[in-house]
Amino acid sequence: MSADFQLAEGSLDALFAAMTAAGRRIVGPRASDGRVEIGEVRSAGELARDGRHSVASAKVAAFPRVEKILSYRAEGRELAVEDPALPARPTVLFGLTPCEARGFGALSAILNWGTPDRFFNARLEQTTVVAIACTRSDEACFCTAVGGGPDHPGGSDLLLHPLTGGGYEVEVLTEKGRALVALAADRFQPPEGTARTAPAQVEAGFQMAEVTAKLPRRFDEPIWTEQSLRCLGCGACAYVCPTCACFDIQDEADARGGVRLRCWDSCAFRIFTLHASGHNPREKQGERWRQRLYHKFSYMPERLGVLGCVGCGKCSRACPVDMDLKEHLTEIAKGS
Amino acid sequence: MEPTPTRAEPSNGTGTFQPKITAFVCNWCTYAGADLTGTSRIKYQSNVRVIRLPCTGRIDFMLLLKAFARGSDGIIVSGCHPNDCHYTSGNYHARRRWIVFRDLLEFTGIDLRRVTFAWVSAAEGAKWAELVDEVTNRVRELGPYREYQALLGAGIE
Amino acid sequence: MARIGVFVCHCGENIGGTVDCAQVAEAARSLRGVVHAVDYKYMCSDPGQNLLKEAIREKRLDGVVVAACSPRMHEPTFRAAAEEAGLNGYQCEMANVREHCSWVHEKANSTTAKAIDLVHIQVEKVKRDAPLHPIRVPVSRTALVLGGGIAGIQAALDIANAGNQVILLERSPSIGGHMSQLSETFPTLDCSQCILTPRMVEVARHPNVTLYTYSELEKLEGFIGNFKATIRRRARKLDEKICNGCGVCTQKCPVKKIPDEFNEGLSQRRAIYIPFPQAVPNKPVIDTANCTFFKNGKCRACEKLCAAKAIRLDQQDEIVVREVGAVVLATGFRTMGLERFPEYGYGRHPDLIDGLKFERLASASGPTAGVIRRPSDGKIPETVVFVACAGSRDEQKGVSYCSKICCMYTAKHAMLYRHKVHGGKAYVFYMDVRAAGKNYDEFVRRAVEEDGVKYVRGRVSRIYPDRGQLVVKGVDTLLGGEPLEIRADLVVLATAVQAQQGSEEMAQKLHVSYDNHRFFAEAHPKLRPVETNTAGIFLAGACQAPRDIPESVAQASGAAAKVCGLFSRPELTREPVVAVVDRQAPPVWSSCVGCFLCRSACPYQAIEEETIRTRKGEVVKTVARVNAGLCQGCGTCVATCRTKSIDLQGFTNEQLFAEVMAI
Amino acid sequence: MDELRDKARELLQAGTVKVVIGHAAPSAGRRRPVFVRTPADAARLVHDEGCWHNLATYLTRPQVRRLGKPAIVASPQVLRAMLQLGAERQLAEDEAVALAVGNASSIRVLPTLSAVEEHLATVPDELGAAERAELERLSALPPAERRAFWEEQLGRCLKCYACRASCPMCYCERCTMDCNRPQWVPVASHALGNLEYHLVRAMHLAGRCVQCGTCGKACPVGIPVHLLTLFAEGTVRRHFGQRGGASARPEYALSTFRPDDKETFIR
Repeated sequence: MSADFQLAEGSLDALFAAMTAAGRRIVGPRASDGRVEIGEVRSAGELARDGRHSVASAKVAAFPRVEKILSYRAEGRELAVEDPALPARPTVLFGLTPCEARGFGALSAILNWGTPDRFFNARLEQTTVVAIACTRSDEACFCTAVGGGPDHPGGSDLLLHPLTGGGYEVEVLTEKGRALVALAADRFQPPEGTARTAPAQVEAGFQMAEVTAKLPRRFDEPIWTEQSLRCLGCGACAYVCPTCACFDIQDEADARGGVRLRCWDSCAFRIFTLHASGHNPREKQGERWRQRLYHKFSYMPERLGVLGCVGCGKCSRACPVDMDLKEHLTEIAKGS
Repeated sequence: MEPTPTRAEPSNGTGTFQPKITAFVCNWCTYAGADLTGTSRIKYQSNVRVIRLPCTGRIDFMLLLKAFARGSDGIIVSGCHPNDCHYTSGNYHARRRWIVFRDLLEFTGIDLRRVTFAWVSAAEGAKWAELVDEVTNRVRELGPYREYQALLGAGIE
Repeated sequence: MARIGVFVCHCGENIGGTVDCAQVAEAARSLRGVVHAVDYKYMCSDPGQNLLKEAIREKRLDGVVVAACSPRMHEPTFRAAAEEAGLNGYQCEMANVREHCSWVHEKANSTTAKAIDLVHIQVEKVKRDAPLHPIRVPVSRTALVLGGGIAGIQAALDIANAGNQVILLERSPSIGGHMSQLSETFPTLDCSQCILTPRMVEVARHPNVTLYTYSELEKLEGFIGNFKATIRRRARKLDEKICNGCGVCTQKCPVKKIPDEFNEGLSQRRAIYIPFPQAVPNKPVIDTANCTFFKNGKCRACEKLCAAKAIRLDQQDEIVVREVGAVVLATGFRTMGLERFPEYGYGRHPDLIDGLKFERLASASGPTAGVIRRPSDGKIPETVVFVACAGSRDEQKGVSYCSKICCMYTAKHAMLYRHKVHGGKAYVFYMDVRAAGKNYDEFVRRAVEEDGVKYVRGRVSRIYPDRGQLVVKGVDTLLGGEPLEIRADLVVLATAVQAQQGSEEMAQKLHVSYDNHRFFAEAHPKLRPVETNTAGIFLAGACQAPRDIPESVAQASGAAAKVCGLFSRPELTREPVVAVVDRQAPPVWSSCVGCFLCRSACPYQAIEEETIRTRKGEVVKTVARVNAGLCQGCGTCVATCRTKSIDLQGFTNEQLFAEVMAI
Repeated sequence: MDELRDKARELLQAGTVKVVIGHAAPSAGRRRPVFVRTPADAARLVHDEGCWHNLATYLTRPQVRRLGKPAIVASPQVLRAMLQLGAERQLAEDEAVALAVGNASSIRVLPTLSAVEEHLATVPDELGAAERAELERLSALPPAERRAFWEEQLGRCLKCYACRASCPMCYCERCTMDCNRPQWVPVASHALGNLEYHLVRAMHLAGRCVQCGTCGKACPVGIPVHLLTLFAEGTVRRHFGQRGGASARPEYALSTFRPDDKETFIR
């Protein structure tokens, strides 16, 4: 929590200019007709900073919706396979919420489970995460219940703490962070100890320990069907989730050649587990909803030692039928 | 998907742009009409590639989208005149589908000058030749359908 | 991996002169799945076909593409050749590099490039060709002929004489139709009944013909070769087998004043009656609407008088269900009612009659024994006006077409009148005289030149009674539209020929389409004139359009020939290019959701319902099923199906997709 | 509101239905579909402007069907969806009870599709002013700008299929999007895949769309996808005088025709 630097409000633009000059692509939350999106921001002014929960997740920087993993071409009878060049564009994710920043940890854990994911890693390697501590939260937030918090440093390279009088105190957390500071060293002043704006109060609502403890024995209970009655089986929750990593491999080809793509996929879709035979191990929506929760709150902790959730509440906000994750987890924790 | 270029792009040697035209035609009228163009030795430009279907009623609008996705610069859809359908009403159903689809394409800003619908009967060999030449010339004027081809590969990191 | 063979035909210079066939073969060799590609002078020649066959055998090809002329030309040839070599014929495709390429483009690289693309397209298609087998549908060799007029009789006889069973269905108590009402027939003036009645008797006696008179079709289910006809045999109220047709009952019946349909109301009949002397069957029928017994339970005179004890007043309608393989529609026509002519006083005047009434007046078997007497007072008319095109070619009357027979029968009427009434004056008002047909124009000319019938070109604007006569007002357009007024004793309107009463319901019952005048529609106006768009249902006579006797008979024989062709084999085999609804393993069963929006898209009513059940018999869902017997393979349903559950064999989604991808 | 709850309570008490599909308000700003199965629970039901979901979507959902015969709180759009589902044989005549709300002054209980059709005869079926204005605005743009508009909008599409999932007419067990032999539409949410997806969706709803606009409201990234279906449905209404949700009889504009259908572009 100790501050390394102080950054004046007015210095942000200079910092942006410096980053751009250094060839960094700056991506962050920006307001766009009523919504907050994740996209390129050219100046600090474009940045959405208050109550800036973006609909979609910043994970796209390292785990894009669609990425090419190889291409091939028919040469006579043979196929010539080409590896795409690994992404090299350095990116700064600026102004993320701490929960989003934490998301990269879980995402990395699962994508690198077993074989390292060279595509993801290469993109993450090029990415610097600058988070800004939250001074507000909404009813979907529950970061505090999953080991995070409004000013949690996890996953960030730099963490900015808003000051009451404007500007930020800067925590440098990694080498990447240090490198970023170096780009505009003169703008980073020693901290003056000005008061920080109080971090948002995010009430947990439930004990995660309760959930993880109860899940294994509640597998066969009707609660999953009950909770998912209104679930439409779309993929909104998975696609906005900072930690959802499921993907599908698609070849787009014709007689002469094609490309192999990695595309997002969602366990909520009926066809996610549909076998060619017609058999579907998760035929019912309730089974798919249960899988989503178990994967995040039981399997990942068990196998990877990390929760598959950072409590950002994006899924709850994005859900067309208001499937509220915090509420559902609270219910699970309450049960026997 | 990035379109893989056809092996030998049609070229008249002059180096001018040779559009790729895909035609979806019914077997009983337009395909036969195009046969008649052949037997009458009427010449037309060689840019068109014909896909033969039993009836215009069989022409799934998806096929038109796929033709654009494959890099076609222009599309011809043709079958029997009203009342002449070999299957009595396939072309009537097709006509309704086209009315709706064409409107929708326009609404989404797809260039309608690149999609031509026509009735060409088995007796209209000359009309087929005129149709193909007219479409080929128009699309050559318009140039390659860059706007659509720009979609291919866009959105892939 | 596919094993495709490509054969590029030079067609002498036809293709070879413009397209570099060797280069096409060369390019084909580089296509994935192609294991063999050659070019040859004439692929359709015997050596050429042998080339194909040998390659299929030696290279174990599972698909061949012949790049040559149009498939509409030689597809059968090469498919047959492929079959001979043991390859399924439907795994042979043709790339049309002649009509669509070498004949329409100049010699150039671009032309060869196009030929290569056309080959590539077909290679991608043939890779996805499934072996198909002709569809076999069992045929029950019984024909149902609807309508006992001359067309129906002719069709029934032709079909029966070929050794097939026929059910001849007639709505009225006797067969014979309109032709039995006619006096003489044009252009020969031979007596209608003299030529018709032998046929009526022949068909009734025919061992292969079952005659159902006084009967109607309730419903028709099934499809070509396998229809199920439900027939209502209305109760004649007597036992046909016992009745000997003596006719005593018909003379003694107390109810006398019923207008006689056969004589167009010019005479009267009893409540129990035989329609006309030569009726077949020659058995009476009780008209329950007029019979005293059926009104108030009294009388029973006929029952008492019948020596044979054949009367069955308690007899009920009988429902018969018969399997039939084909149906011939021969339900005939009706003529426009006079009430449709306000300008002619709505035909309220007894001496303003239509052509059929005149036929009865002129007929030897008619109410006047063939003497022309006007209905009002029985006086022999001295002046008769015949009005052609009464209602025909008249949009106001909703009839845009020409009724075709009026010109001829009007000439005949005028002629008959002149023959029967010497010194009588006959005028014919006409718009055009349409006398195309063997000896037709000569016939009309005879009326004018030999029999002195006065032809006036012009429409009749008004007809009204005046002092015991009818005043006919018109103009003679040939005399510069000079107004004309004729005082006639009798006026005969050649009223328009219209579709039979209830033809719309009949069409719906049979799922055949009809035109906007309610005439049944043929499958193709030129090439399939006696077929409907419903397989196995054929057309004969005036139910399709106005027709005269020779045409009706010719068409009836044509329809009969179609039926006999259909019956010539125990099963009918059809092109397997039909739509199929996908079926999958449980728990999916089929991707069809059973919305049945495809149903109205099908021109052939080939979409049926199939209820899928588990082994235990529980209903899983109801999905669409395509009746291969009815499907003609247009594929409209395929393009309509949102779930892509229907596909068209020979033009599958995968094939068309791959073809486009090959361009 | 009370009337709605009373009616729901009665139906449940009488055992006429096993579940009432309606909306609940977990907090002031939020509305969510809810499945009331006990008379006591009826108190949770709310109905107001905020209830935008077309609840008819749930009538074809297996997990909801398993609950037994439903009553459904039904705005005119829900009622139209019910008729269209009836026309497409997905909902039987008396399979669901409609609690008609909205334009009707008081709640009307409609036990059959015929009753629904009768009721709807009195309810105008018009497009919202806002939607109409937006459609007109876009139609008036030069083609290039329209293209740019949709490229930008559809470029943001995640292919989460919330629009499809929330649509009462998208009940197909296998959507065209899920067909992979051939793979008609790319799975990927790249520019082409998104454009094709939304064109197909609009085409498949033309003549079936009940113009509820739920698809647009369901989109998490705020793409006005409903404009595409509204437009296609509008074309059908304009050209063929047929409309989705008009009756429970199958009268699908794109599998019927008139020989004199008018067009201006076929040469």
